[in-house]
Amino acid sequence: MSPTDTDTTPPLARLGRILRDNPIIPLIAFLLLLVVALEFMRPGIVMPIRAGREGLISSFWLGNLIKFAIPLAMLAACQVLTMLTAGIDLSVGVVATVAAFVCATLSSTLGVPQAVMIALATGFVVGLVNGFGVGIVRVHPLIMTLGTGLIATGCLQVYQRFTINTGTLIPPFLEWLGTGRTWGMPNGLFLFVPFAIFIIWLMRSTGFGRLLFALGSNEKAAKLSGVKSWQVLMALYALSGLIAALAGLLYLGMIRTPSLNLANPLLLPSVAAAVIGGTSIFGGRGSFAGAIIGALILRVIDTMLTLLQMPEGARTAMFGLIILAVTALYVRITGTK
Amino acid sequence: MTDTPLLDARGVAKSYGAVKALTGARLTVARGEIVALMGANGAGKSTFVKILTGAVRPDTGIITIAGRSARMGSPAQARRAGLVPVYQEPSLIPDLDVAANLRLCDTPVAAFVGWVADLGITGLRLTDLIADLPLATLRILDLARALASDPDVLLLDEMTAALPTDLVENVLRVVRARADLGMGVIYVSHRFTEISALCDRATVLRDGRTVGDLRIEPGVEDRAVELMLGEKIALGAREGAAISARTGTPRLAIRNLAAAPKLADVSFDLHAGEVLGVVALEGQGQDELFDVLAGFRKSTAGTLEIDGQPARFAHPSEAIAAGLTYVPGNRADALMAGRSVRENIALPFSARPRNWGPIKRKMERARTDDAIARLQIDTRAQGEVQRLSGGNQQKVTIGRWLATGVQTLLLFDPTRGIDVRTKRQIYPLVRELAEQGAAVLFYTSELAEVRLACDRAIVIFNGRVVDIIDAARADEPTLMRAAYGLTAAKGAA
Amino acid sequence: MTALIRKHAWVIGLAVLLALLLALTKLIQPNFGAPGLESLARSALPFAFATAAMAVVVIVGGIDLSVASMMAVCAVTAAVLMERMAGVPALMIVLAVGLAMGLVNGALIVLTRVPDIVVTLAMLFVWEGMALLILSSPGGSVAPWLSGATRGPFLIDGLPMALVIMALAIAIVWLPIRRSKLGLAIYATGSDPLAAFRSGVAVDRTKIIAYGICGLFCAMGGLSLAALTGIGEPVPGPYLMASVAAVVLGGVVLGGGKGGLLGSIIAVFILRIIRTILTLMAIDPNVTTIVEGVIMVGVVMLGTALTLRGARR
Amino acid sequence: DYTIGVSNTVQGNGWREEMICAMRAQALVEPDVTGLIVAHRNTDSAGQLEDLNNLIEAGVDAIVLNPSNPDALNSALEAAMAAGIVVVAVDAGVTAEGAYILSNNQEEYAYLGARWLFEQIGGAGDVVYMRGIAGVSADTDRHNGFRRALAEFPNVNVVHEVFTGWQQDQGKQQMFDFLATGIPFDGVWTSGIDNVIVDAFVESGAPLVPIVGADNAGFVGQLQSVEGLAGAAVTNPGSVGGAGIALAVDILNGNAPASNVVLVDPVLWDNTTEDGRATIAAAQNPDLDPEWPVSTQIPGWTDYTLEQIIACEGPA
Ligand SMILES: Nc1ncnc2c1ncn2[C@@H]1O[C@H](COP(=O)(O)OP(=O)(O)OP(=O)(O)O)[C@@H](O)[C@H]1O
Ligand SMILES: Nc1ncnc2c1ncn2[C@@H]1O[C@H](COP(=O)(O)OP(=O)(O)OP(=O)(O)O)[C@@H](O)[C@H]1O
Ligand SMILES: [Mg+2]
Ligand SMILES: [Mg+2]
Repeated sequence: MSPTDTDTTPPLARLGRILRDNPIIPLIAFLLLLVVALEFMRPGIVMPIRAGREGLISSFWLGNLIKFAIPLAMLAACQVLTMLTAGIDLSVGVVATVAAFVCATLSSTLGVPQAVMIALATGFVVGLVNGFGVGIVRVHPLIMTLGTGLIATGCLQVYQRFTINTGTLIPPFLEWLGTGRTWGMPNGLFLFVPFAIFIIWLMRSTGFGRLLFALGSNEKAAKLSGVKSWQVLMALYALSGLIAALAGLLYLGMIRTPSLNLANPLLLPSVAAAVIGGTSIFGGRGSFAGAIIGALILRVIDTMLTLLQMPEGARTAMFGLIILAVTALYVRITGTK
Repeated sequence: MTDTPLLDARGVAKSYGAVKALTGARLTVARGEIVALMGANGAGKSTFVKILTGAVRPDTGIITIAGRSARMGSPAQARRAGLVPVYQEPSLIPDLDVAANLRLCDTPVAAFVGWVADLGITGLRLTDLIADLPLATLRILDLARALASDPDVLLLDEMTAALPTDLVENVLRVVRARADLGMGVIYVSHRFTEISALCDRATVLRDGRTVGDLRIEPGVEDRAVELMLGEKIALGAREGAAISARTGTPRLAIRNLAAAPKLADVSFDLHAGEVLGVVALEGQGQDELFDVLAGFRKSTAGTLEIDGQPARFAHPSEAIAAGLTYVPGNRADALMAGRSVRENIALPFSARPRNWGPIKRKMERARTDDAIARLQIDTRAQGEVQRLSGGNQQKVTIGRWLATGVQTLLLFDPTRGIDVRTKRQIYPLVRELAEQGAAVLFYTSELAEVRLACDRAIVIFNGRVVDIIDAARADEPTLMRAAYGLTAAKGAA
Repeated sequence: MTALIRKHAWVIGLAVLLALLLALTKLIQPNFGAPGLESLARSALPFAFATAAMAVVVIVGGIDLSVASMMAVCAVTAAVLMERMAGVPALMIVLAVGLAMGLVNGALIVLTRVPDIVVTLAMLFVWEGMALLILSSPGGSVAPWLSGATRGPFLIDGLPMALVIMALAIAIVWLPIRRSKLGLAIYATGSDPLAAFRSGVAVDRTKIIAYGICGLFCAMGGLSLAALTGIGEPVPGPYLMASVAAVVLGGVVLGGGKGGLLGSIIAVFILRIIRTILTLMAIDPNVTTIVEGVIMVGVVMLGTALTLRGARR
Repeated sequence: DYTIGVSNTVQGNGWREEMICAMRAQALVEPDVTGLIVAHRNTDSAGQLEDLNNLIEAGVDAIVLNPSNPDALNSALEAAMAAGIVVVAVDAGVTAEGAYILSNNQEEYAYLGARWLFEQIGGAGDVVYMRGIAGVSADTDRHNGFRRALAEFPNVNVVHEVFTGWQQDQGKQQMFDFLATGIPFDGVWTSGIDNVIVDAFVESGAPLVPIVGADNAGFVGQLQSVEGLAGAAVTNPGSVGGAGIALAVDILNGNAPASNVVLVDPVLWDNTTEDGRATIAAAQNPDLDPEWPVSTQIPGWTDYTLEQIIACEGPA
């Protein structure tokens, strides 16, 4: 049994191994494939183009793709982190919405900095409640976060009644982040790039990240090693709530309308993005880089389907089939689950 | 009887990606024959057993049963062909009760109940949930279920590794009796005593290949070890470990400790520099004792002093903070299967919130590499601990505490499923730790180990310490008698 | 006897809770009687089937996020077919369609090796699209006898027909399975797939069948939707999250192998009657959402705390 | 003294919230109404049946509902009327015999806006058609109106048809995608997801085309303030809910109208005519939640003040 007889393996098997060890590669390849397909479908879309009857517009499709993928990827970060511990956070959509709504309505009365702080604090608080339920009472995360999501929705409904006539204000720096562009790229990247680096660093190079993997792999082993899982889970879900609130603020800047279910539709896609990116819902395995690619893939699929002329039913069905095909292919290539 | 063997497998190969688990394995079993399947950790024994019983598909290989070639597509198919295994891990469904587990395999209940009784398990009800039963009982139920289906060939993969001595004896007796009635047995174990007591013949695997067949006869051990390891290794006795002076404040002073349900009243002292063996039959309270000391369970009575300070743990982290580190008996409890060897070893480093920040890579690498080297962990498949063989996994669980530094080490059957060579590495290592000032509490289900690793041993029976025996006197018959409660109870030290 | 009580403690607790809530309803609204029970049973009908469907797959160790979509497909199929053909054959076809959808879900999970939650998340969209393709806006019609079947009492006053249908339909499908080796295999697979495989269970086949049963229950749920409304609506209703909540509340453990259908169905009634109570008390509907969330989380927290306490002892 | 029950199946969108608040405010100012029970959540027709049955159980005197579907609720509505409960459907119709209907004319809503748009682009050209939720009655009704207008303008061509799900973020993304494809178009018809569409044009720097939306505060503001935007808002007052309450009280008091059906016809406000601009200017309410329709009252029907609907308080 020779351990490293790499030299004798046929090239194809070697390629297989490389793909298996770097699962991000096939994902990126798939993303590029989709983009090429899109360019085929609508020649010129990927390149800067003109729109309307007359004249060029400054909009790059790529910029838009990235712009709308950012909040999705941020919410996917919540899923990746919680899934590492075999959890899930189904409250992120609601939390993002609440943060956006709270921020927009309070900005006009309390001032922007206070509003942003309060908005982030609401996310943090919901996260703490999730952490309490999951970490201390040991409720299944699916149920816990579903429940807090419901409660938060109700609270938002009650709250909005007091703000019907307060007017809304989108903080200018959020508008700048959400709608502005620098060199054709969305300003959201100024928030997102440091964020992504932070999350990847957190997962790979910190003790906290280690413990997330540990809890998902074998909670008993972690306990045996002296880990108090409730501490980790509290911190994790609070962090997740905070991230969701941050994503909500960014989304507010992008959409510029604080609607009562602004970010709710991002919930299922955020789960899908995490999973397409190779995160296991059973815990112990996951990558945020993958989730970012997953979010981009979802957005490209969205665009393709928006542009295809077909009945809405077929469009919806196609969306599902493509998600399934991508993940199945991914699982086949990487041999993971 | 004919000359065609009951089971004949040859040319069996299996690769997992780049790792070749089996390259050319061969094995025959005749009617009434008990064949030991031997090999160092990672030699491919378990893979072979899994292939023979349809749990793993081989890449190549020819299997014939009573002269007819057979294809093992699934465990169910193998079962129908008369090949019934007891795998190393319990294969009973945790959330079903005993009766439902039997129905699942169409096991005749009456026969099963008979075997359970014969194997020495009492008080089992068919309505008991599997998840509530202790590991040793599960192993016996697995065996009884296999026996009840009246197999032609029984395959036992280290089934005695987790069993206390009394149950091992029962297993050996029952298996021998069945073989005498014509059943073929493949017996995987790392314990020479069992193999020489039970088996007729041994097939030795090395690096996935069958390297020899040996008749079991006196003195065969050395030859077997040579074949297994491809090198000579002395099966010598323990290298002169001085019994340390037991003076001063003990590291661990335990007085009248009790924990429901089994631990009734235990008192003893454990000094720094000492390896104290714990000997007990199944379920005498040793599990509870270790659980209490490790912070997994609260004691119901009695006191525990560490270096003269009273202590009481609500969580393992408190025990660890007090210097008590624990290697559990079941390695599945201790390991993160999908993570790397390094991460598994380094896990305790980041346990406390103050260590949640950036990982100190250099320190971590130095300490884990040191632990890996000291235990000689085979790290070829280090990317995921689950790809290591059982023995190497076991070493990782010990390595974790070597890396953090050892004050008081609680070892619960640490050589379970470890091959001879590795055992020979572990005993000196334990002694060395003691000599460097650690205190070690060492429960073992293999009585011979007391002499090889310990200074003295306490014997627990019925939740009480019934004897304290110095290593010099700790031959197996003495220990056995004490473990059965056949000596008068003595007070603690 | 005590062992039996301990084993079913959760279900018994739920039943007691339901009885208390019914009493509370009567207290709030003294007129609450047979018609109230009937409408309660009717409104519980689609939820009960969705929950039964979800329970089966959760027991086998999976989860099916596409239950609501499958119900929508079945509802529109029923409404479209019953406009054109006799009710009974149409009903059979709908059941077959549900079964087939479930089997497809299961087969995809087994074949692709993609986790259940992901496959069914994708299939949620596929079946939803399918429902829209069958009927692009609400319409069709349902055989009058089917609509009528869920109304009124059965034999005696106060025993709602809808309840009887629900109990019969679920019992006819589930009890024989539960008693058979297939039932054991389902629980075994959910509890520990590797051990089940080694015990000779055809794990993959069991999984596919469990998803098939789930689809069958979804078909019943879709039929009940069509029966209640008299038409088919292609947009999935709020049955996914509700069924997950009821299943967990009912004592089925996410992850598989534990629990049963009875507790889950009782949980459905508990969740329904809470809504009735809140409406009767004229509670602000926004507060109602909060109360529902709190109750869901609170009961599960309480249950988890109790079982953990029990396990520690 | 009457207790009125309210049933609604969409939660969290500005239009429906305004409808509920209008109901509360109107119930508050009606002297005969002492109780209001509101069932207001996201659900389907079966869920609305449940709510209706619960309201019947609660012993209300009248039910005002926004039906999820015209045909699906008949069993409960008939049971209600058999129990002597007055039934008023607002916003959309129901087919139950004897129920009163006070409805925004959805078909007319779409027709009016579409016709204006097609005329605006000169009777020929390409338009983007942004619908609501696939498979929902209101969307189907509007689709019929849109098609009616389309039939009158054979030279108008729909280049993109898409469902926004009545969701702001989705609509905005879709518009960005359309702009990015470079396929030219001359006008946009929206089913009420309107202000984000204007934003998408402005943010991407694309030249504006005529846009039709609803009378939501945000869009109405844009019609006045966005440079170069030619657009029209079609009224679709959420306050129809308040009118429903008023109608129910009238019926309870024995003043039933002659016909069971009262259609509230929509009005179109464009910013391309002098009249339209004046109406739009008068309708401005910058403090109002941008998703709320600015037509917070229906003259002749509702009696509450702006403060009362904003307070959103009903009788205890
Ligand atoms: N799924 C797998 N993936 C990678 N490597 C594997 C896999 N299964 C087995 N191996 C490798 O095959 C070799 C043989 O394993 P096997 O379990 O048969 O050894 P063993 O003789 O049972 O060892 P032990 O005595 O430690 O249990 C090991 O080196 C192991 O690393
Ligand atoms: N699913 C799997 N994935 C990876 N490797 C596996 C898997 N199953 C088995 N193996 C490999 O097969 C071998 C079996 O290990 P196992 O613990 O069963 O062996 P064993 O013979 O009991 O060894 P020991 O004597 O050390 O206890 C290991 O070497 C492991 O690497
Ligand atoms: Mg082995
Ligand atoms: Mg082993």
